[in-house]
Amino acid sequence: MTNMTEIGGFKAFWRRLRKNRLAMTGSGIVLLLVLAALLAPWIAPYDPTEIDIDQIMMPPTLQHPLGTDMLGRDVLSRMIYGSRVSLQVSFIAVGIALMIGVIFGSLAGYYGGKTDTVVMRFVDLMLCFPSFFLILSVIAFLEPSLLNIMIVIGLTSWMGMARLVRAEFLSLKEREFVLAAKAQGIPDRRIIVRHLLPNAIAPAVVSAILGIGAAILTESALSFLGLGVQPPIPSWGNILTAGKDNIEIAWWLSLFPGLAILITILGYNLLGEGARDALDPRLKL
Amino acid sequence: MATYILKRLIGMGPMLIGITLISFVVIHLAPGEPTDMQTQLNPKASAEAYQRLREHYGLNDPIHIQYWNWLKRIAKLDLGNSFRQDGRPVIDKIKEALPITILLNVLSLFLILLVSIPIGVLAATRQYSLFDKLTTVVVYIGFAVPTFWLALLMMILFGLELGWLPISGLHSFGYELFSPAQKFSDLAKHLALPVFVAAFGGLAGLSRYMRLNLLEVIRQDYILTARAKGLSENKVIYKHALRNALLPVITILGLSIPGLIGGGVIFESIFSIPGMGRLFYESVMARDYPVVMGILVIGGVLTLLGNLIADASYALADPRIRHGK
Amino acid sequence: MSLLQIKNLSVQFDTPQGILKAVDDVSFELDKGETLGLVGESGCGKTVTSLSILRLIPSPPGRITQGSILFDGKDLLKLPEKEMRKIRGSEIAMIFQEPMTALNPVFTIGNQIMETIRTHRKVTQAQARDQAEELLKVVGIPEPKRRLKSYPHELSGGMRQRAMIAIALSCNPKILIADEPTTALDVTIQAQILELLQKLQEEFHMSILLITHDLGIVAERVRDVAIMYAGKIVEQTSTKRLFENPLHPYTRGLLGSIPQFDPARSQKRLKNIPGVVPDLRMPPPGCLFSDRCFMKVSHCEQEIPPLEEKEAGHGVRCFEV
Amino acid sequence: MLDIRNLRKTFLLRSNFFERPSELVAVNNVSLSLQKGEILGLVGESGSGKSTLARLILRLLEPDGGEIDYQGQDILKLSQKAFRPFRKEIQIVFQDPYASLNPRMTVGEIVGEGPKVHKMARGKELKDRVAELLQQVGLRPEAAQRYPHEFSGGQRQRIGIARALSVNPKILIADEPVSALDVSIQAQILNLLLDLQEKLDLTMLFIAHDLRVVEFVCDRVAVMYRGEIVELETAEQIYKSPQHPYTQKLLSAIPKLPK
Repeated sequence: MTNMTEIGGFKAFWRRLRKNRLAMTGSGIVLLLVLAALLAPWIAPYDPTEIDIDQIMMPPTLQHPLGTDMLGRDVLSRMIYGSRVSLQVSFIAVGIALMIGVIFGSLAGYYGGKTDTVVMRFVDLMLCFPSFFLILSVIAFLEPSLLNIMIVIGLTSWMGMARLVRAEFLSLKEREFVLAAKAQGIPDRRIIVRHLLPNAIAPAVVSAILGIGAAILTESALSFLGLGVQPPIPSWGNILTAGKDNIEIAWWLSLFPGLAILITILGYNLLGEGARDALDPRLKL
Repeated sequence: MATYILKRLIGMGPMLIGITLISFVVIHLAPGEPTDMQTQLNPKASAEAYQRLREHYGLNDPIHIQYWNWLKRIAKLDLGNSFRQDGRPVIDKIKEALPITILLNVLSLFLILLVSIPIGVLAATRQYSLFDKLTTVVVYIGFAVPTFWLALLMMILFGLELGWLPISGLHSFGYELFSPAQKFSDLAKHLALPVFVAAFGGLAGLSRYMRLNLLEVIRQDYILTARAKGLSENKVIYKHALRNALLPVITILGLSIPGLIGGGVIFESIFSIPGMGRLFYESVMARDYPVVMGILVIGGVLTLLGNLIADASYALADPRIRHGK
Repeated sequence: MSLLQIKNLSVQFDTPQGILKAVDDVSFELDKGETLGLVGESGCGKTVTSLSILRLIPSPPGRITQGSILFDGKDLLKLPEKEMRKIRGSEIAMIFQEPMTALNPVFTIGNQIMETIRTHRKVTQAQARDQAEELLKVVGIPEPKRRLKSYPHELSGGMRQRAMIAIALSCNPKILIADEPTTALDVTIQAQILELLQKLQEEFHMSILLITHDLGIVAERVRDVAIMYAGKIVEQTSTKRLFENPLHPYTRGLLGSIPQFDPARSQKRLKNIPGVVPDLRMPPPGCLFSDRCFMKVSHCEQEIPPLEEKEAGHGVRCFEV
Repeated sequence: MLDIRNLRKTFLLRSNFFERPSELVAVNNVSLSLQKGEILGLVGESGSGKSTLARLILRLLEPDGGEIDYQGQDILKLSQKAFRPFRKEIQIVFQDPYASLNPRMTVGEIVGEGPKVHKMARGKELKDRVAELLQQVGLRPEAAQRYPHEFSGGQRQRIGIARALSVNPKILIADEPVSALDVSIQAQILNLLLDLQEKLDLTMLFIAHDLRVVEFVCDRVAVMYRGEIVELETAEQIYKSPQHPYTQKLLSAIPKLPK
């Protein structure tokens, strides 16, 4: 029961996170990615959609550090612009998931009884389906647009967070500090917002940070299957598709976007796990 | 135990209804119609033919009637016929694809358990050692690798550069003429890459989980007791700690079933393996609604069953649940 | 003759905030067939001391930095690990505060007793089972045959502690270390367990090192006592003398802190010790008790007082006594 | 001051999911009355129902039957909303000083929340009130800016007491307030509670498993066993001539210090 004892405020959290080298590496990666996405027009050496038939399928050279694709477009520039897609999709999708998860989880956990049964049955039900199947079927039948992808990924990835928040609520609401608040006549809404949520949200936030990585992966998988962002808009997934189609002649088309995805997800995972340790030092091993 | 399983089976009833409902809703909420594909592909199809087709699929009925009719057919295991040219029964297509997917997943699960448990245990018992640090790095990277990319790299390396392994399908040309031994080695070669790729993410996840879990167990009082009894360190770890650390793995395995099936979409497509994932992908792309709905339902049911098996084995393995208080 | 002799034992832990001296220069002796009480509040180092005897300090972060632990003339701190294992559970056994967590939840009671027997004795499975059943009978568990097949969670707290004692006794140890054996139990059960330990001590001719925070338990069951504060022994003598003439200000404060019924209600408040235990990662110079002490003189804050015999057989760590 | 009549509470226990739930009668027909200004002790071992009784009085749990009269009103009949003003009157101090304080609120927020929500004070006034409360329990006013984890167990228990007193209660329920603390700290907290009871003229229900503590602190003692009160007498009577066999057993089991 002492896992809450050393938590304290945000400052303490930040201090612990700062000390964690891996987590700092992770946030460095994430920061770079965000910068690349924001500054894409200024840092990309070429226009990502500019076709250059003289430079088709060039392996990496000084001129094109990551080579060019089958239309002679600069892969580095396409990847820099592609980070915009990754970032947008992952943030919004996870934001949607977090919102649904927290609302459902809090309601189920705090009120219990029938509310809890209904919500949790629904969660179980959603978990029965491979989420990629659901995403794929909806996306395939809808227009494969960025907005649709974000919404569908969000709608199919909130269940874990709902479970986490609910579990936290269930254990927290029996805690003596919550009982003390009830005994003082603190209204329900204030108890949820001031006493329960701040203590319950941490695991959900951690899972959201880790979920960003997963969302990036899902988006690139969709693009890879041709169901994601449509060319000519560049995304890491659709550069990889080009890589697959030209697997025997252009290895750089496969290698670099995959590497970018890997490093990005690594960054979020490091940051997420670091945040978990910093939020709850007891769990650190 | 028997009553428990019976109770759980009865409890699955509403869940089954839910699964069919979600499968149905997902498909029917989407714009466009199952008939679009067939009529569009055939520019000569007249309005009259289009109407006939709608009639044929019952698309003129109100949506809840359509669901009810579909449900009645599912209850008889009749999932309808594919919209594709062959027009074969959906259930037959699934029957062909399912064993392949199950084989793949069982093999990769074995690989995962076989490799990640020892890695997790070794890393935990040698916490902070070079081995621990090394596996931690590998695990972090393993977590982050996109499977489809890994599949591509593997294909480039083992298939194209080294030429050791075939990169697509399950059988070589002329498979039917092989001797049993040749058949086996041919199948093994074809499965090697897909199984490895399918297992990769799980390997990373489970070895990390195993490590953390064992470290947690080692801190428990009963491990101190075991040491105070004068047991050897091997006995302390492999008898007292491991047994407790392995229990939650059962649940994890149960929960990972949908992910395994879903993950198949990507690498089954890449390696051209005719499993559930590829069937699903192809059906989705071809708007083959009966197959899509069929796979969604079957996939959901399999997951339910998997969870039931996981819960029951957990209850069997953990005396605290088996015997109650 | 002393069976166990601990000399100048010091144990440190590395923490992120610095080195923590959990046990500092602790010496005591345990005679054959006798009971020694090691008393102190949480964090005083009594559990660390007891774990050091069996060399069960988790390392890292812990480490025994000096001292010797002589058992039957051998220095346990110098034994190779393999020899040490032969002593654990066989010559020196231990029971813990929380019997629920100290027993492995996935093995039966019988399995856990037999395991100890078969680790140290060359007996068959059947012989071990008979011995285990006998042990359960000895510790007062009804229906021993059936209970062999029980899992820990199927027993009540008191019964679990009895099972734990059966495990500890299974190889007829010379010393039993009991670390707060009754703290987690209700007071009526506590009395039964203490009674049982006393009875078994005679039957098995054991020495017992009883670790507790409760001076009341010590008063009733123990011949000699050592009081620990902040990693050091501050007072060491026979129980009788301790209660007749407590000398160290900490002991006196501790005794005053225990509520006792007084029909006349003359005493309306407890004589408490003000303040809290210092942080052992940043210990103040001088006597560690000085900032809570009513007898403090300026000297106390500069120098650490030695543990001195103020009377024959009565050691006290204080300048002012 | 507070009259409890025939209070009952039964829990459904599901020990494992193979079996049907069994009933546990936690509080069985308990009647008890608190006199103004007294300290009534409630002693019993784990599972005796003493904590459940405390939670029923505070309406943190809903009883299955019975009445609780406070100021001529059966407070069990009030809706939760109508009961809210009464919550100020009865406050509780919990056992576990680690679980009983919200780790994400500062001490000032913890102690000041009650007065703020009940609109007893605000702004500067609230700040002064918090400082006064902290001083009353022996903490420095600067403690208000810090978080619970920066304090030791005994200090946290003081914060818990300050929170309970913040709404000017008439009745204080102390549910095992010292059993998680070391003996020397235990004595500090017991003395503090006794001082405050005297100074603020509180009526107190003091719950503990340790008969030594209860006898020292309380005027009258109720002994609870398996959900029932088996004996209710003055502390002196309980000590000198316990009537119920369970009380006798409890008394004889306590380790005694030599005189």
